[in-house]
Amino acid sequence: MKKKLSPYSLFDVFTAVVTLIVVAFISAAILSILIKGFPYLGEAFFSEEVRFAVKLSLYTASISTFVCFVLAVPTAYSLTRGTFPFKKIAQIIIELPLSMPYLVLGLCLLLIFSSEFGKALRDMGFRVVFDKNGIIMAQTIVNLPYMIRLIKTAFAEVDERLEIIAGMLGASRWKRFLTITLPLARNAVISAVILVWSRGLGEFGATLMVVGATRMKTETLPASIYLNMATGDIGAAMASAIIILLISFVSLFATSRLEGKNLQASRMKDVYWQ
Amino acid sequence: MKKKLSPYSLFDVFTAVVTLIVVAFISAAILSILIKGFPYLGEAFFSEEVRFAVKLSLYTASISTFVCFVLAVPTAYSLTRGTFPFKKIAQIIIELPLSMPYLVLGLCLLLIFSSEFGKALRDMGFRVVFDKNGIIMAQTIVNLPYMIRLIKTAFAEVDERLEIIAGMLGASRWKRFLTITLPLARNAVISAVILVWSRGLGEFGATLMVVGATRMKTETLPASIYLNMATGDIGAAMASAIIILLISFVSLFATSRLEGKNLQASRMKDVYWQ
Amino acid sequence: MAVNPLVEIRDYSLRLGKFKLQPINLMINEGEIFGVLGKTGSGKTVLLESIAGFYRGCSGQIWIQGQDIAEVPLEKRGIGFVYQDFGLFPHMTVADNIGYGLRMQRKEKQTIKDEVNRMAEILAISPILKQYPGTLSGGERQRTAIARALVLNPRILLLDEPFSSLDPATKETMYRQVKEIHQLFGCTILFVTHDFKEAQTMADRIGIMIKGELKSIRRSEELFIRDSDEEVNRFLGLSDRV
Amino acid sequence: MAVNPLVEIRDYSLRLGKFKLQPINLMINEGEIFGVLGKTGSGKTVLLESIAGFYRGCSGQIWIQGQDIAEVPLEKRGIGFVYQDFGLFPHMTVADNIGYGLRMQRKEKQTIKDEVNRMAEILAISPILKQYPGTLSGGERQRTAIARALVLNPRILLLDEPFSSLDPATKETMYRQVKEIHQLFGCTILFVTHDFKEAQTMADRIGIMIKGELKSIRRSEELFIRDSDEEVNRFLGLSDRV
Amino acid sequence: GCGSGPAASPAPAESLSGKSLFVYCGAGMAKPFGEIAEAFKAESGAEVEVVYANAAQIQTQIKTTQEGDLFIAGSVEELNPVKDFVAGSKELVKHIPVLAVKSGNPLKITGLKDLTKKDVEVVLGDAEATPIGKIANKALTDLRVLAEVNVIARTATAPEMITALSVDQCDAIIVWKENVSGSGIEIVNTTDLDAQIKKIPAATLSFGKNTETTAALLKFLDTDQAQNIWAKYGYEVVK
Ligand SMILES: Nc1ncnc2c1ncn2[C@@H]1O[C@H](COP(=O)(O)OP(=O)(O)OP(=O)(O)O)[C@@H](O)[C@H]1O
Ligand SMILES: Nc1ncnc2c1ncn2[C@@H]1O[C@H](COP(=O)(O)OP(=O)(O)OP(=O)(O)O)[C@@H](O)[C@H]1O
Ligand code: MOO
Ligand SMILES: [Mg+2]
Ligand SMILES: [Mg+2]
Repeated sequence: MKKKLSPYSLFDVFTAVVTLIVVAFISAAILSILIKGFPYLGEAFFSEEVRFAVKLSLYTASISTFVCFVLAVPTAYSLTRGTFPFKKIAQIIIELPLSMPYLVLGLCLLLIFSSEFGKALRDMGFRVVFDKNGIIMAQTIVNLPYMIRLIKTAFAEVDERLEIIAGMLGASRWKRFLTITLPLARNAVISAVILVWSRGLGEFGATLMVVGATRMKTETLPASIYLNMATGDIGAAMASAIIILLISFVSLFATSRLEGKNLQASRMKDVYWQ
Repeated sequence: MKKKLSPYSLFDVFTAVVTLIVVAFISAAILSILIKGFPYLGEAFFSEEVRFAVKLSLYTASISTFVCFVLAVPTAYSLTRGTFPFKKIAQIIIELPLSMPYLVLGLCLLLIFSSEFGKALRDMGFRVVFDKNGIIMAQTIVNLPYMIRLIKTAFAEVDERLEIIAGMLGASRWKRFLTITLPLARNAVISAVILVWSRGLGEFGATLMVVGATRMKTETLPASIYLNMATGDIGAAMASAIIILLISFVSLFATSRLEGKNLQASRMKDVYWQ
Repeated sequence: MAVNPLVEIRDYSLRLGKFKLQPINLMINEGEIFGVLGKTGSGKTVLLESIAGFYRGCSGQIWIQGQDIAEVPLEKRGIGFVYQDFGLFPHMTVADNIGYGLRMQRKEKQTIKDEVNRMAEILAISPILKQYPGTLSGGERQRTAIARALVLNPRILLLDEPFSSLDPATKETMYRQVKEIHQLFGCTILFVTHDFKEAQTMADRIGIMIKGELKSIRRSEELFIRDSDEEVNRFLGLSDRV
Repeated sequence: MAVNPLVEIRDYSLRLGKFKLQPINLMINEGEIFGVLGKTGSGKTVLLESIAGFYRGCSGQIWIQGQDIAEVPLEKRGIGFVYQDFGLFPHMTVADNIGYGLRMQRKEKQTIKDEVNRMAEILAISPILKQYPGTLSGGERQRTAIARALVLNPRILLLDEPFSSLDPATKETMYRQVKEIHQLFGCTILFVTHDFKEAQTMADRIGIMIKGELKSIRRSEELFIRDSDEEVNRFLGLSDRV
Repeated sequence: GCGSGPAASPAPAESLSGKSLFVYCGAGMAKPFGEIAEAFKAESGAEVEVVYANAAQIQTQIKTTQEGDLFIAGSVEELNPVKDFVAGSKELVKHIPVLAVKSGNPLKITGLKDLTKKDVEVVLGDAEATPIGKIANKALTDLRVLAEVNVIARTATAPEMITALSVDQCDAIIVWKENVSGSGIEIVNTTDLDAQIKKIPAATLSFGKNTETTAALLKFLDTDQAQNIWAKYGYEVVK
């Protein structure tokens, strides 16, 4: 009782061909990484420095994704459902960094956290510049506007009526949000988290500006790739890139199952159509 | 008959406070750009080089967004509704570049377009390396996986049932897609286009690798910022950054009206709820 | 018996797009069952939604137990609403839909389960408790929506064509069940229907809406008594009989 | 009169989750109006959906004019379907919903407009043509769905409780209009209803479904004749009368 | 500015344990300097933290944060943007610009003049943003051939030029000698660029707080051990 491909559907053929082109293009890119990096992969696996970079990348990307999530969800909610003055301008301000080169965003962070305010923070023990925290900050400022926009779009698509109905059944606004809005926006939110985490893993434009790359201290995988490329060691750089690919592959594989589980079962799932 | 903020809703206060924090954080970043760059803005406006960079940035970002759109829409459709072998693996391959540092993606392009295939293309008049086309290519490979994932998520949320109903009313698959799926995913698609265009405007990691930064030839605004920073000219760099901010502001303002127009009017729009 | 007016509507009017709800005056007593009849598009659903406090009227007010209902936060209104299109939560099973309100009251897991099962048994939907709304038949959806509202024993029940998708036999059972619950908990019920017989069976009083106007309110035994308004007579099918 | 079987169902059975549609055998003649009665959840909608070719059965087949309907691409089936929950396109106005099928046939703009207006007049929904489905009343939605199907003059009309949200007066008008269209275009109609009177008024023959089984098929005049099956009798309310 | 840092007596082994040092180093010198830093740590026991980044980023970081003890730059010119913060600088090794072509030199390029030949496509560094680009311009201008050279692109970093040449997107580049490490590329044996040889400076920063450790490191940079490491990576020690 599965859907069946109509043998003559031009539309299907067209979309499949485009997909094939895209897959071929991206495969070529990935293949070029694999070819260049493969001979150096063994070496990279056993390098303590690379292992450190893997751990640091996973750590910072996860934390910054978490920070983005925690900030983006309430912000996205108040931008879609809330009514506060200057909402529209707040929205535009939040999205302005979307088109900023990451380098500039890094510089902004450097300026902010080198100011008196940043010095005060440092004295309180929260060091940003040249510190792990800086990596997290860099990834956060780069990704936060994305996450907010993605989740905002998702929340806007949720039928407000169901929230009202939940309210009538006794759900406080908080509960309505947790039991209706968020679950109904689930797939888009998961998608946003994956995108942001991936970008966190690959980001280094802003990071390099805020923390540079100190061996065994602030050297993430992309920073390690950057350093290797700067010293002409493309092989080692590509080996690190392969490691990112592997991490990415595993996490995409794992999350694709998460997303596939669509809770809104519909009788149309059994329908056979062309 | 507008919604009213309940005076004691803690939830609203909480989300508003988080929004405020986010806005403050991002405003600080933007402010630091404005302060540094403002004195040099006039100069930048009259610089022929900056004007060239503005045009080139707008041109390449628009073209690459268009290319991404044209490739992403059919691909996203076939990944959500299509049934072809290796669908899952195709999906993962397409998303692998999400976590690649842009530098590496640029290198991949350089390798691909320096191969026999690339040389054949060049002989046919399609030059990529060190050419404007390279900028477009760089922005495309960076953004395509994003766009595909965003649009895929949007299509997956569209109720298949409405597509079936349209089919029963005589719509071919092609028409069903154009009249039902795409319009219903409208807001998310617009969102994806804005995100990708913005990123195109700000991207330079991959671009620098593929085309370098030749003044008045392949110098986009981010490249110009990079060059100015390398010359120690932070003021001029930030002036260019302000120009990106302005472009961004105008386009976000324009598109926010586009998106706000939600066609799916509902009677709940008039409902007054807290 | 000194009955208190539980719902008090005073000169309430409303505009929605081109539709106008003409000023309405209506008192509904505690424990009463009030039926609303009317042509399609005449504003019956809007009236129910207004009583639930969904709209700020253009004029007038609606009080429930002396409170301006629109001022009460949604979750404190204590109104059970069965929506014409059910409004089930698509991401929850039937059981979770029915138990939703109880969960919001932080009832114990076991209590919720028992209550849901009891309600499901009454409405004969026990076999579908694990299904998602998307897979239900029309009548099953409707009964799920009814169960979700009834399980909370609200002081007021607003039912918008609650039995329209049910077969006659199931309808009969439903009438009995709702009346039983009404007697047990003494709740006040407003319901919309297109079925004159149903209105007479269930309601104490019946209101007739025509083009946004509540034209006539009468005791249900007197439903078919000719009115001074010709439109009401025509709606009741009394014009032909004359 | 040599009537051809337009719809031919042979030993067709189906499983959906826990629900089983028992093997069905049914022939529906060209131009016939066939009513389906049955308890809620008994499989009436599933039967209609099957005739529309939505499912591949577990056994048996369904032919329409000799074609295995499930093999025909959706857009070539020529079946008008009024869904129980209407299935209107939320992003199109009522007018665009009704005109959708005509646009797909690349009819001229003016023709489409005229046809839509004509249909809207017949169903008394002209004033709401510019509204979006989200703002409509239940009955208005239903009539929009009916108009969207009727305007294409399909050879087969599948109507799933098409008049359930309408008041008696509007229903009467609808009966007349549908019958008129039926006579004019000679289409074949299958419709589901919970209203015995409606079934008798409209249908030539009536089928009674009980728990996934098409238990009895009878001419509509003979609806209330006792059956050998006690469940059918109970459903028809005949058990009590005995 | 020349001269070495404040004089200090030779640090006995492990005498500096517990002390720390904060160094900026151009990314291009990450390998040799990283090794030197390790060696210094082992010898002195000091905690050396080296931040690697682009010269431009380092300059911004120095100006903005006003932190750090030492800046190992790609050339003396790179100290100009931060000259206000440089207390003193010391030349470490030669930074040698070279003309590089594809292995086997298919176009028979023997010197800068040959870059004007038809069909020779050249990629150079940006003339303002990169020292190596500046050098190339200067050398070509001195020979009065800059206008005739077919410069198809300018890049923002040296490694990009190497990559471009190694994937056959151009025929000749002017880069630092230590950049040329991969196969497929060879250095043209010419003296045309000898006049442009620069020195890699170690600049002491004025706000440095770890003067003792800084002095020790500067001293260590003079040892054979340090100079051998430089040599291993293709740098020539300043005699
Ligand atoms: N937000 C809105 N914008 C425009 N028109 C609206 C809106 N809400 C309701 N209407 C119109 O108000 C009228 C009354 O709607 P209502 O749903 O109350 O009708 P009803 O009496 O419940 O009809 P039915 O029996 O068909 O459900 C309808 O004509 C509807 O189109
Ligand atoms: N995809 C599915 N998965 C599980 N159960 C299903 C699915 N589709 C239908 N059912 C079940 O099949 C039964 C018959 O459904 P159907 O919609 O045909 O009932 P119906 O006779 O139209 O009832 P009603 O009068 O209430 O509309 C229902 O109990 C329903 O829950
Ligand atoms: O020291 Mo650099 O910034 O790699 O030329
Ligand atoms: Mg209604
Ligand atoms: Mg049904």
